[in-house]
Amino acid sequence: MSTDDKRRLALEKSMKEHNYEESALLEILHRAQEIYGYLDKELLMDIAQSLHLPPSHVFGVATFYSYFKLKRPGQHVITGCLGTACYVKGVDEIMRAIEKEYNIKRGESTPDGKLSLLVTRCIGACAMAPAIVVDDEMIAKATKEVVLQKIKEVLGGDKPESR
Amino acid sequence: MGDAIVTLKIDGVEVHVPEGTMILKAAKDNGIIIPTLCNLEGLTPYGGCRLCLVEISGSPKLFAACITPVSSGMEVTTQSEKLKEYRKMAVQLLLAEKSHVCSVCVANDHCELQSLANELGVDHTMFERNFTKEEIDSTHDFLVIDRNRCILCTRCIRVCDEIEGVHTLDLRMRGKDAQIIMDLDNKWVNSCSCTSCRKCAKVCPVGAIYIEGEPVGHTKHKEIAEFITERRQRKCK
Amino acid sequence: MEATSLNLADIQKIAEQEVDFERAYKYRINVCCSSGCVPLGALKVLKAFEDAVKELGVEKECKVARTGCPGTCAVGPAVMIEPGDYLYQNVTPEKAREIVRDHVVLGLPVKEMLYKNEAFYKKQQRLVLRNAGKIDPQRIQDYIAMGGYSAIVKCLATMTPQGVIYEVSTSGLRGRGGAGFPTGQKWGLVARAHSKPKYIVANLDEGDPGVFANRTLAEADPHAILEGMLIAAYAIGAEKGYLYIRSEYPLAIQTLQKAIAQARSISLLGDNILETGFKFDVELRFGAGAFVAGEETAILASVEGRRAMPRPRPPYPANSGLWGKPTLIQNVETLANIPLIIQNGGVWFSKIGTPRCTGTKCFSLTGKTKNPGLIEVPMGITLREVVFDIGGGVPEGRKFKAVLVGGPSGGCLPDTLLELPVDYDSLTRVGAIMGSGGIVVLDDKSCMVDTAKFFTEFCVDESCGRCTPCRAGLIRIKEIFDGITQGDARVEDITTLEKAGVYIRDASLCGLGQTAPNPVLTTLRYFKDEYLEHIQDKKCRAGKCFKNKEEEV
Amino acid sequence: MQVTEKTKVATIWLSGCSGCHMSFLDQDELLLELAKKIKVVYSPIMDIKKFPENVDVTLIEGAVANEEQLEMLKEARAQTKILIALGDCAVTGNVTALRNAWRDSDKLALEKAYVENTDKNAQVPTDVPKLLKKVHPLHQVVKVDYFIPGCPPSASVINYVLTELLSGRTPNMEGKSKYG
Repeated sequence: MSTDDKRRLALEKSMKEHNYEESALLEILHRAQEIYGYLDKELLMDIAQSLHLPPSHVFGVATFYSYFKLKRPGQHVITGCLGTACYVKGVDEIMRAIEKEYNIKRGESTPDGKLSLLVTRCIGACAMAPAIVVDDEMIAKATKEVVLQKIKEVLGGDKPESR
Repeated sequence: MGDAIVTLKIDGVEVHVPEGTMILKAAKDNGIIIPTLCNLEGLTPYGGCRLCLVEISGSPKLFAACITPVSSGMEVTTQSEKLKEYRKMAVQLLLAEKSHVCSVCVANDHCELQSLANELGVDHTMFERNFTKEEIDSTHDFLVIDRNRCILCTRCIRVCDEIEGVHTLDLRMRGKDAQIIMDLDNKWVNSCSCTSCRKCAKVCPVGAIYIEGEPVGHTKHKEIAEFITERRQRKCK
Repeated sequence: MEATSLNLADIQKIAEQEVDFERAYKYRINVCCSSGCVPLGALKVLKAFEDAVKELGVEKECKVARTGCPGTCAVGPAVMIEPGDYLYQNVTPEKAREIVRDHVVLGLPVKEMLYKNEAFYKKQQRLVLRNAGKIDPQRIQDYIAMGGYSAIVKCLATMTPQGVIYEVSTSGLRGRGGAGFPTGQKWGLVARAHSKPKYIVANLDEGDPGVFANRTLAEADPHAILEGMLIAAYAIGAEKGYLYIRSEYPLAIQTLQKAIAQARSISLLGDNILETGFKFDVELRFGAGAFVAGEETAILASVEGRRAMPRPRPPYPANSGLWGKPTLIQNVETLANIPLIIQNGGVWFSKIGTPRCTGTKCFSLTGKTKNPGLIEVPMGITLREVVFDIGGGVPEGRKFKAVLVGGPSGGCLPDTLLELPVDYDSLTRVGAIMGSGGIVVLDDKSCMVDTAKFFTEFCVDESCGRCTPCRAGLIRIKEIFDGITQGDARVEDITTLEKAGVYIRDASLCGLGQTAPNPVLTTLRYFKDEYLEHIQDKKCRAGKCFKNKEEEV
Repeated sequence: MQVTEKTKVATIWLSGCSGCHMSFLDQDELLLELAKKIKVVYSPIMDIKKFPENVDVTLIEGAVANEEQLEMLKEARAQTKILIALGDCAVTGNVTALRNAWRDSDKLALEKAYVENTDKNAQVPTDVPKLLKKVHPLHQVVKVDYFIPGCPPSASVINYVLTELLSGRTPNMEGKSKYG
């Protein structure tokens, strides 16, 4: 069985568990994103058809919630926490430094898909602000230098293509 | 809705309406017109535009007349300095939100936002006007959507879902980024569910959805509420 | 856990067994493994303690437990050794062995490593967080040993649903989600609603940036939430509950999933709870990053799998909520109070806090404070006590400037309001809100204009877009802020800000819009001179603004 | 004010199509009535180079799109008691401000007009006043006392506003604020 089929099967299973109920749309979108990494239109259409929901409704829901991603995220994902505590402690300056270094804007990926820079509203690590997450690893009480160094490390030798 | 009749006062006038009636309707049936934009008789009330805010004595809060049911002994005020100022504010915000350039709009002279601004005397906006370049989709044979004029009243979405029953239209994103979409945000010509029924164009209060080549005045000449009620009844049979 | 069907008496038995079992240990080492401490290496510390205890041969007398958060997030990883509640700060795997050797083997607490902030706990009153940091959240027995689930047993064995509602009403408890609606009254409304089935939605969608109280509660004591839901279900006659939780909280989700499974396995959830015929089950629902979903009608839409757009009320959820059925929506902190009220009586609870706002409130204390962390204080405590006594004041020798109470739609309060008691009514009076309990301390390096702009941006991003004031108004406020902070503004803009702010507050459809202008209106009220300074002198005394003009163009 | 002394009125044409001025002239016979009370001291239909001092009422058509217009507007404001924004361009920016949706619209507009859409001699002229980054309605630049929206405003509304002002009353714009 190909990876595609396996993924589809996993999604189907999840939908079945929820009896294809329309109220489970969020749960299924969560699951789909877990399986596929992001939600493209084909996938959304598939879900809409399986749950007998209008496609526009599914698209509306998927884009309403910021947690769902409709584009493939970069290989490496940097997430800056823009919660209050982190903001007060200067996360904005760190983000600006990353934007400058890699010529990338918040919410974007480099054209070669190596690096994505995202923001989130509070990861709840307020006591350790400012917090930046580099590929699932949280850097607490982050500074510009530490974060840039860390990004360099995860990227290995290659510098992502800039715009 | 029960058969019980509720007695209340609107602008000092005693009115009697069936229980469950919304203040807006109760007022209209008694000759008191409250300005609205998102509301359209026959569609589920939305409560979004906030034009129909009214005061109810005993409460410091304001209530949207389209979604607040009457209750016995209620005293409603539909006109006051504060309400007028707030209605002007809502119109100003809508005018400033997108490129509302009336002189080059298909709905010029047939636009509910334009006429509200006129009636209320909104002779300028205290906010800088935004000029947007949202997508215009004219791929459909005769239906066009110009998102730069949309005030997100969602009448089109509701008529598409509740009357035509296909739910081609919905909203994408949220807040300031919200926009009307077809299916999976497809071009209109690629819509798999649109029946080209034109209802969306008929209910659009501004010039956001219109029929190409047809004067907007012509599209909207028919009393929309009547049109919808008639459709509803036909559906019931 | 192997047992499947327990009855009412069995809970008592488990508790007794567990207490006996615990008694066998002389010491108990509680390692905080909550979301706060894990990134700082708490799991390694846990492992180090387990190894050290084995190595030093004290496993029989010393238990190492993985617990939730004791609240002192600033000094994590935190480890508490019982008896005596010795709290060790900044523990590393290397230090673990030393602590076990000195404290457990030799009986000599390592003084240098102890947390030396008595005030932090002294002014607190931990009811909701009674078990936080003391029990293993992954073991239902730990909760039962602390008297957990005895309240639902009491309800099922000796109380009528009306009796439960009476007790909750007597307690004076008000909803902790922000608005402060009397809980007992809400339950009465749902209980009296005719239609069936009835639902409970527990709100754990803590969307406020800078707030982590609910997450910590779920990670530290998930069963307290479940027991609160059970009691509520019994009182209002619901058979199904949804626990709506942010998907950004993986550890809390895991903990709750486990807790639900454990509760089901001993028939504390399910079709025949404790063999009494009472039926109730809980399902988790995951949020997906929408602050507005915390609003009570928006959360319903979200649980139903739709866009989390608030809808008009009436109809109220108590009569027509999920799928048009009567629904009780309650914040998890409110629910965690319930078992205590049942155990100790409503009268007992009503004596805590102030007469109009009874009980305690959890706050996430962050920003420029010496002791950031999660605290729980009796209602009516003054802001000064929170900021200076518990929080220890402002670090780095800076000067206190303002305190932001109530999250992004709260209010910025100046030092002249520090004697203000913290309760729903007092906060509303000065333009702030209780919100979900965020307290952010700002020092003289913070610019109030910039702060208000930051919160406005947040609300712009989170507005659902349904109503004109919130969708089209907040963005205009944000643009005016852009002008002010970039030196491109006129004095008249202040009037525009005020007018728009008041309009958005009065005319918005839901709580988000109605409270979103709070930061703007309070900073205009208390810090107008800073606005004028920005506009007239193009000066920012905190040195934050006027920096990025070239960059952004 | 002495009976013999007429109210000094000026009209200015900034970035607009002159339609508002046409509408002003459309007052037809009512203009004769007006002429008894006012004296036009400055207008694009007159050959006066410098904006005069101590003007009572100035009607301004068009939005502010370049530096020359900006100066003109400020000068007019300084010399005028009552300044009126006449027509949608002056009140909202209207069609002239559509370019605001684009970044660097000042450069873009010139290129589109003088390079992309021309066959002969395509080059951006250097002897025109410098365009502003954005087109502004009047009240974003100076204080405006009254607004007469419309594209163009109807002659009767213009006449109404002027008549009210000349009689010392404040015009009520309800029902007289039709854009477009």
